[in-house]
Amino acid sequence: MNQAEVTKLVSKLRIKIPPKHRKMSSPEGPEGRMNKLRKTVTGLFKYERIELNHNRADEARQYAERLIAEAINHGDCHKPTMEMADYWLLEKELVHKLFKVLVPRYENSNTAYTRMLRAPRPEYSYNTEKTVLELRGNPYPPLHNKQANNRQLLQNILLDAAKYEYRQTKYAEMAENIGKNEQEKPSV
Amino acid sequence: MLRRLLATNTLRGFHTTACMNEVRLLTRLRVVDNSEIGKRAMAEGKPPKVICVYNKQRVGYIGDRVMVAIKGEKKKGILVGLKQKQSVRVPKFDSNNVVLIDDSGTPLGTRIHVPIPTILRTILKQRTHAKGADYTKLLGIATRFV
Amino acid sequence: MKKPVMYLSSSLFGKLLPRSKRYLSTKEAIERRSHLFNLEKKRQLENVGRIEKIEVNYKGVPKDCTLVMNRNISTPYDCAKHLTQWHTESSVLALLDGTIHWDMHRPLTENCTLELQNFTVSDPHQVNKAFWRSCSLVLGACATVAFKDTVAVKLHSFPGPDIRSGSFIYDIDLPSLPDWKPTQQELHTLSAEYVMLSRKALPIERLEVSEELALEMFVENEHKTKQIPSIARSNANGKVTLYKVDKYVDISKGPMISHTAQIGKVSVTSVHQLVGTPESDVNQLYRFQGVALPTGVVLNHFAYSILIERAKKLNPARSPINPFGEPSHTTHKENIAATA
Amino acid sequence: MSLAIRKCSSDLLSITKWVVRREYRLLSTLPENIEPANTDVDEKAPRTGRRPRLQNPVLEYRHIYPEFLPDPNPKWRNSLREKLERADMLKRRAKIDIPEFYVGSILAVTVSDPHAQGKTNRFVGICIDRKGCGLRAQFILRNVVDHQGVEVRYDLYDPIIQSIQVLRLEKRLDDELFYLRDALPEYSTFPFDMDPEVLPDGTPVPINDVQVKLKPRPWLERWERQELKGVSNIEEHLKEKDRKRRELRKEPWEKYDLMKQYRRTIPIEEQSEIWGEVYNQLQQMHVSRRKVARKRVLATPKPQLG
Repeated sequence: MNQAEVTKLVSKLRIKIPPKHRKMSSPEGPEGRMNKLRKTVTGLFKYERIELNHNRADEARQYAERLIAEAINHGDCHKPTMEMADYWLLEKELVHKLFKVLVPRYENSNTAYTRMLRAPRPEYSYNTEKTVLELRGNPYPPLHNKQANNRQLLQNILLDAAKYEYRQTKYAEMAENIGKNEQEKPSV
Repeated sequence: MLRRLLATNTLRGFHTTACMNEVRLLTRLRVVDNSEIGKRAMAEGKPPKVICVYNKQRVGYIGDRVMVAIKGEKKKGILVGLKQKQSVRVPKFDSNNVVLIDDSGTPLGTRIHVPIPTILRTILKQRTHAKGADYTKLLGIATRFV
Repeated sequence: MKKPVMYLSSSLFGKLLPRSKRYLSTKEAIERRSHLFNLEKKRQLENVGRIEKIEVNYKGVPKDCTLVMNRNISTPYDCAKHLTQWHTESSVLALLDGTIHWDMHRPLTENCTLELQNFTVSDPHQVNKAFWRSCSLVLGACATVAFKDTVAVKLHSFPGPDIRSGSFIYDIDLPSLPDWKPTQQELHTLSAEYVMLSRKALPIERLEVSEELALEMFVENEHKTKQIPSIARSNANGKVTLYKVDKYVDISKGPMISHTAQIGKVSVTSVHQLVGTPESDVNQLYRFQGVALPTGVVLNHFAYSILIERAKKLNPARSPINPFGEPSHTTHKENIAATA
Repeated sequence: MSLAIRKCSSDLLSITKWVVRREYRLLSTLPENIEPANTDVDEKAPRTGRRPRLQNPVLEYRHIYPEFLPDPNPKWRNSLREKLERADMLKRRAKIDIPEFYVGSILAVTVSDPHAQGKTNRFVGICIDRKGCGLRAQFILRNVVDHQGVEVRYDLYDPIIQSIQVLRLEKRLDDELFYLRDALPEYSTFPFDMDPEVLPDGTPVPINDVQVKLKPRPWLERWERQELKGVSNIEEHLKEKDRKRRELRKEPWEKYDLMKQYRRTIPIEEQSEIWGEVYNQLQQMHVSRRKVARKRVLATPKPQLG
């Protein structure tokens, strides 16, 4: 049983955090891992939507969330936070983007700052799970189909019609049974 | 360079964990009473070596009887303080301390010049039997308990 | 306008057809039809003459823009090619000026606004109809290719798309098979044939031709030749609209989807016999039925099995040879009993 | 028997010393040299252009009562057990006064000891480590008695403990002081009859910035690699090889590992929940204890007068 560290205060992330970090095999060891993740986080902040392997996406997502949370908590005049942003964002104009664009965007949000969606796996590819990682509120069109409940979609029309037909047959059966019972009753 | 270092570390040619500081065979001890032989051995920089621990585990715990080789002689002693990690409320010392005794349990010296743990009172009383050696004499020459 | 057509067709007759007996095997007929289709398409393109530019205002993702295209040459598909690959692959229909649904492969005629519609637009009614219609079209092509050369396959027609009926259909005349009931294996083969056709991602081309040429193309198919005059009459300009998938040409009003790869999960579920009235000149037809879903629609196998079970029942669409008799299940049974 | 008498006399002495209140600071800097307790929190408040999120003042309790926070490892989290443990801890705190103390503070712990002659045992020493959470919170005291270094580990919520007294409330430059084991003995020598020093109300906890001198090698650990602030002469004992190794072993990226930090801490939201649960009782206990202490300060001079 270890004591929780109390020197730093962090705000709770709104995403699921695995109990342990991923090692992300790299010949340079933990430093190489961090360099990989830095690149990914920089890419995410630059392009706002990237597609990559699941493991790396999930790992980078946590760091991106933490970085935004730190920026929101401390603002741009806090030196350690600035150093942190300087380390994580390899392109320095992104530091301005973080504090001037992303912080106002997420300041009052109640959800996670990023979104991770599974991407379709290309056929005949290695068994790597692909993932799309994006910042919420990005300017691109939405990825997920919100209209799954649209009754006009072809599959929904087909299923509704099948449901309707099934009900009709059931009603017919019930009506028949009632008729039969009534026929039987007088004889009994 | 770093990679080479890591490689040697993963080969595990040597221990990288902290040592347990246990008292076992050939451990050097510190004599803390004022017996003549003990004082001389410590002064010469030849502290006694454990050559037998009288218990089943062969690892000495507090209050255990040990045989030590000191200045070419075999002497018995009692462990009165250990470097090893101790349970709660039992003091841990910076050195492994021993008090030399003879076969009947009588200490060779007349004073112990370091504090000894109070739990030794109970342990030594338990170890003392009417017919065997009387270890509680050791408690009498102690100057301070912690 | 008419002259070259006559010239072409007459020259072809000399090469391909014994004039007296116009007997063609199914394969030869298909080849000839597709050849004629291609020639006519080429001719129509050459007839465009001087290239004029039109402005197409594109509306939608990623951003609205204006494209300058060629009148009577550029299609909405070409516009999509200017945007992204995703647009070319997923667009099903084009919506011109917010009202007219236009085929992806039909040349644009004048300045317009353009929206590309896929299966997930908010009101996919027209898109679904086009999809169902195209499924019927491809079913006809698939049935033509599936039989051996010894079996003559004469396509009759398919009714307008009715998705709520649960299956798309094609009524086909198989004169050499008077009493054929397909086994499960044969249905599987038909489905496999269908899937192979749809996997090829073939574009569905559109062409408007004159009545005469249409008659020439479908010369060996007496059902179609009978239908063509009425179709031409019903059209305002007296033309017949043809669609071509791979080598198979068929008549339909359209519009159709962009290419066959947009048909995702598909199965040919059943073949039913339709028996005509004594007055009609066709005794019996086979009604091929199937069910399909667009690409990208994920439906679990249980729900899909329900759809398949439903598609196995005889589709209640009106029979072309027995228009007043309800082709319901009971009559069908009687028919079987009568033949047996 | 002589031992018992000596002990009694030393107790008497300590009482008189309490009255006299002699300054007894061998190693520490003067108490006037007070630094702000939490520089990290204080400095960011006034300077920021963008106002940082309003922080709950209750959260400051995390420094005083760190054992109320659970282990951040999700493997061992269990909200019900944590809640029960907190209730038990409060019950125990109602029984005895467990004062505020930090690593580096000098404590006197009295336990009832069945092995000791007077049935109680008092140990004075500097707290070199605090660890564990909940009812298993522990601390280690270190002292040098008769030129022999002694360390005792205590459970904070041990029912055998009779009293814990803070003789000198201060912090050191490091979070753990295990290097005192390898330091010269005077840095961890504290007399058993040391009298408690009272800090005026409201002053922040002073930080003792004394830098200890290590004994020559061999050492128990590789102190040179740990970036210790409280050691002055570490470079004297190093060879070129050690310096090279230290450079190779450095992990400068570690402080940027945001998730590592996150996995070691309890987030603000959870903390405020916990502190909200225990705040009232802790506050009440603190206030009542202060009243009692004031009364005692007023009352103690009397025996001397009479």
